[in-house]
Amino acid sequence: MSQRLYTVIGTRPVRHDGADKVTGRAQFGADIRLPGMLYGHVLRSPHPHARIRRIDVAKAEAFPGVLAVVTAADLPEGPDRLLELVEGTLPLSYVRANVLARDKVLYKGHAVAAVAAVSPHVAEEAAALIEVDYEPLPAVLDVLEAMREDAPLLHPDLRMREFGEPTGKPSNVADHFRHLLGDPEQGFREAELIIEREFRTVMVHQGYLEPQNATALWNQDGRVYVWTSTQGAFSAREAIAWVLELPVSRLCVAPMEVGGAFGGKIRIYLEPVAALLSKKAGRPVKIVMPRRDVFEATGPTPGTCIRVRLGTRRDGRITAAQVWMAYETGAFPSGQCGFGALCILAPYDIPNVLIDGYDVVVNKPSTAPYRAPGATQAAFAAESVVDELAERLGMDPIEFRLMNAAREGTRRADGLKYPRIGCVEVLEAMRNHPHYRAALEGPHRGRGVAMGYWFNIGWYSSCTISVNPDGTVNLVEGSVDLSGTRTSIAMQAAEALGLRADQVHPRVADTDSIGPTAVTGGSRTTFATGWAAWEAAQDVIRQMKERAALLWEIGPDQVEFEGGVFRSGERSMRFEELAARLEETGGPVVGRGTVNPSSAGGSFAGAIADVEVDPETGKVNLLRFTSVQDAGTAIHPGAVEGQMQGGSAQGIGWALNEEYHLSPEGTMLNSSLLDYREPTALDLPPLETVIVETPEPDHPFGVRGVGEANIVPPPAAIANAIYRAIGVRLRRLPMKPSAVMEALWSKER
Amino acid sequence: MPTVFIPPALQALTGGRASLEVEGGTVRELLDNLEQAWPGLRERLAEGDRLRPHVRVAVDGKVSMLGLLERVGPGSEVHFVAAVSGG
Amino acid sequence: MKGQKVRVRTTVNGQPAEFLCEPRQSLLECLREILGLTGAKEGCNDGNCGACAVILDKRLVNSCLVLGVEAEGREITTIEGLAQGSQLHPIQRAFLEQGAVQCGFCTPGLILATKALLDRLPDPSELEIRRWLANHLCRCTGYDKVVRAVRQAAAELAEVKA
Amino acid sequence: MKWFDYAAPQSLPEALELLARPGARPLAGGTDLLVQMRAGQRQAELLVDLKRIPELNELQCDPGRGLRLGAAVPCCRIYEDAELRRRWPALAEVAEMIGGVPIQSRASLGGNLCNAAPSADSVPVLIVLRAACRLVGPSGERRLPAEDFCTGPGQTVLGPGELLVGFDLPPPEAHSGAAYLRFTPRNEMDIAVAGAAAAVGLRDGVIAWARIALAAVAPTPLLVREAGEFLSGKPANSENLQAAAELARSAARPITDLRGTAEHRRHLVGVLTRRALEKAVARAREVRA
Repeated sequence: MSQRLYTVIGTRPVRHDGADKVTGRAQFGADIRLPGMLYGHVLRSPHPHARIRRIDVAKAEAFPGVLAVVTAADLPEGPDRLLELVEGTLPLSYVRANVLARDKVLYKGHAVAAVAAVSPHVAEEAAALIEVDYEPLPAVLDVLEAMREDAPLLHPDLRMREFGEPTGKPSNVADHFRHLLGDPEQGFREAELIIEREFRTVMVHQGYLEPQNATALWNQDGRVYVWTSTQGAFSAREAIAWVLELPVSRLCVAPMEVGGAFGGKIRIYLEPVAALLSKKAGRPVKIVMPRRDVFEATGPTPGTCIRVRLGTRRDGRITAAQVWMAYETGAFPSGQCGFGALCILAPYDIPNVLIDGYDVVVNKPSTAPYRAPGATQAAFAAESVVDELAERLGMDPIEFRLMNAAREGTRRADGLKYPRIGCVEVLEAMRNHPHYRAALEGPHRGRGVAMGYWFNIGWYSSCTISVNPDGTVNLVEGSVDLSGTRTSIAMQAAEALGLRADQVHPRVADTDSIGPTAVTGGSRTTFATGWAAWEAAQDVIRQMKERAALLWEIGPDQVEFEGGVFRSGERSMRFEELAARLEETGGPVVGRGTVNPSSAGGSFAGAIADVEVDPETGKVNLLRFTSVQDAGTAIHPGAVEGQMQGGSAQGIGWALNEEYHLSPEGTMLNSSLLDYREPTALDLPPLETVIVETPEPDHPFGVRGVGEANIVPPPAAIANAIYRAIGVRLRRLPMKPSAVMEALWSKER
Repeated sequence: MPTVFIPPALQALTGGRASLEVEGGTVRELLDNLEQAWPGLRERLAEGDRLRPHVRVAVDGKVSMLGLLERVGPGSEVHFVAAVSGG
Repeated sequence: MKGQKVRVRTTVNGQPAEFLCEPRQSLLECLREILGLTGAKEGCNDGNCGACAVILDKRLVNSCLVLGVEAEGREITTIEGLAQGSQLHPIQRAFLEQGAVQCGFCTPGLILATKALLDRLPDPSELEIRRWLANHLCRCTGYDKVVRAVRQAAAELAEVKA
Repeated sequence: MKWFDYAAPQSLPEALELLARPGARPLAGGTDLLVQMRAGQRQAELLVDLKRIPELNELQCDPGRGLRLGAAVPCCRIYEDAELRRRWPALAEVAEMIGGVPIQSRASLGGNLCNAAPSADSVPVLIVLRAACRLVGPSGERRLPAEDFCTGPGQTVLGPGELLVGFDLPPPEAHSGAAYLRFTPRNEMDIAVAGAAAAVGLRDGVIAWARIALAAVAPTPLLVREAGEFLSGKPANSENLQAAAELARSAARPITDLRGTAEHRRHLVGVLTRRALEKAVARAREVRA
């Protein structure tokens, strides 16, 4: 580990936000209680696709205890424009329509109206009195169906974009893009073994425990205060401002503790509704989404159809790859197929590649990112075919991957050359791990491996560090803390300032109190905001050097700083000592750091899975699981392990039992945490982790984001393990017991 | 001279060429010079002095946040890629 | 009777607590919205996630499936009642030291479940721990460090008793 | 949830008087009822809390008379009772399967039976253990075997104002054993895709009698008489157990729904019945003090 290089980095301090969380004092969005606060309830469409002819809210407004009712008519309707939001580039009219449906509902659960009342029960009863006159329309639910010429159209105005250029053709295909590298046809001619397979995955949900919530106060001075569970206060502020047609400065968004998000809390849902209700009622309004609505009306991840064709020479060298991948984006075109395309072949050096990707709208909730969005479905396909090739060539699955592994200088599918990456190091760590070497005896047992990648992003962050007289510092940042980043960022500031982690007091600020900071997502926060903290620390050190120079009556450039001590020749002063004398040497010292790094180094993650399958019931029992991931430099190893274990658990759930089970008409039948089967403590073995460290070339401490790549390999690793256990290749997720039985029965036939 | 890689969809505008060597010290200059040789290419990638909404430019493998303003070295490689975010 | 709130007298975290509530308000809603004890969380409101767990007369229950009026004359322990003064309970400390807390939304339920478990089974096996905690979903940690935290707390509490 | 009133009677007569009112419903653990009321599947204007009525909360194990179990006794008291666990292990095991620990602190077997879900886990066990249900209502008391209690999904024989007071289980015979196995994709917090309960009585190594009941494969929990009768008088070898399992499989009438396919359920009935019989036979052979 990086223990030797650093003093704070590589240690495991208790998280700064820990005490509040174990005592129940931590403030999540739903915990807010403001004087005069009302409770909101959203009425949602029972139809997956219908025209709204009329909405009559009179009875609801007259219901005792109701103070406001809103529909899309209460939303401003300025000129439409294309917005570049975190969730993608899409028209403002689409963003508004997902908050409150105007003339059409596009998925079962689509918000239609909302009520604010003195209690949640009254609001719910009143909402049931709103009369909506729907004209049901035929719904399209399958990605391949939706691509057909004769499929019912969700958006008459949607023109298919072909390679970024509107084609003028009305279609459910929102986008078709292509990556081309080398000469695929020639590559396949050189191949001596070619395998092509089709894979299907079903819509799944991030499964966070805390439902979406928002509290809003439309103040009498015209400013709008919003408290919400979001991954990005500034990205939320921007989206709310567009929807309400307000200048961003009129909004103050305060990010609360987030009870799990994993990509599902980037988009706004309730915030504009609560604001409109508050404006009408003249009082703050809190809305908390029931669990059923979290499943039916937020942003699950796309179901997919992916075809992978790989060609190799007899010696195992992959010569060509062709991929066709269609992702359902749900009701609105915020697609993730492009991200999947960047990751699907990422672990490999393949000279000839052709990828065609399609984002296709269907009558389901508009999909949102889910931890390395689009990459897990893609790896399930590619890593299964890679495993089949290795077996046909009689090669060890890791050796085969090592032979074709991507290295520095390898070109990705989109043509970019990889900078320094840790793909080989991760594969070698997997091969050398006791788990991979351990014997696995017994019937119907098998071991599988798979690789995963997430490219990570940089983007902008702001941070300030102010020095306290007692030698500690206050660190204020704009990054919402999903995965312990208050601590991982404080540790980077402490390392730079020569302090202990507990001498840095981190605080996540609202949009009035810190410079703009991009969303917490793309595994960027420990990387980019940590870098901003390092910059702010350099600013503090520079100012403190001037104070030491003043005291020692020398020039600032003659003062050195190292390990928390200012030095010049024989004289030295610890950080704490100098901090106590700031007032007399010129007043407060506040360091400022802002960064906007171009792309961050990506992270590779591998998985090893041992399974035992009960051939009589089809149940897959996970015996052992190991996650191996490149963290560049693990700032807080415990937090990194936590990310690897959490992502692995989600990948395992995705592989085995999680799915959106829809009725033929398009209604979700399992929208509860009983029938949407996330793994319980009894469904997972201990999750072993191995952290590999190949430092990121640009970051001051070599950090690589680790939040997402770990969810990518588990489904493929488990599919490959099931094959070695019972000799059947499962190419559809989830690999639930009934699916395994059907595969066994068809094998017997 | 820097090398500019042409996205597959736009190679029809460059006579099927996948990459071109072009004079220029910033992405803007490269695009202006490319437009001379291959008319119609610039407006597929940029609108006025900004890249098109979902387009980003990568210089030497790093996706830039500066768009047309990004500096380019003599030996640099320049790619035009889709904007990405994450979960 | 219709529309008449009910007076409920209980003991919460060792202190008498009295409140008025409608019969349809769950104990979870009463704790959070009336008594201001927001440590118990609503994750699903139908007994499937365990984030609302409290201890009712020595029994671990999902407070979303208990009516406020059913708490009349009963003793309730919530997460806010575990620490003694400024000292964290050994279970709370173990959860922090083992890195068993990430977002913290499931943490109150898991900690109270651990207390109820260790009160009944002072030295539980890994399997017993996982079965006992299975009603409490966590989406961040994958449960591994939670199990280690329970083992650490069990060991510490055993020492305290010895 | 719509408004309702609440009452917590201390005696059975008081409860019956309250239950006679329009829109009155009994409330034991509430772990099914409150969920269904919130989802609008069931309505009530008055909830009558049963948890303070002695008769519904008693648990008495008596070697001679067997087990008297109140309808409102929560699962946790069932599996924590050492005497009950020793004599009726299958009952203790099923009480430990329902939901999770916080659910088991409240959920009762009476509630499980009155909810009458085809997938109810405890009902097949009550059936094979020959539990008798004690009902009381406006027209007095009556008893009926557990297998006759459910009449359809969510429907029971309970008349208006009638209340399930509890169960009487006969004392287990020497050389008898029972077991319940269910199949769920998750290891906990799940609803049975299929379930099979089996009880056997051995006499000098041969099966004297057997009872087999299934969960989640018919509109109600299903006692498969012919499968049990087939085994009586036969040695407890794998062929006979497999044959009995086949009979159970052919008696099943599973449907396809969000939790499982009919084909998978029918297959599982065969597997689970055989395994439950094997476990019941093993328990019957154990010599218990």
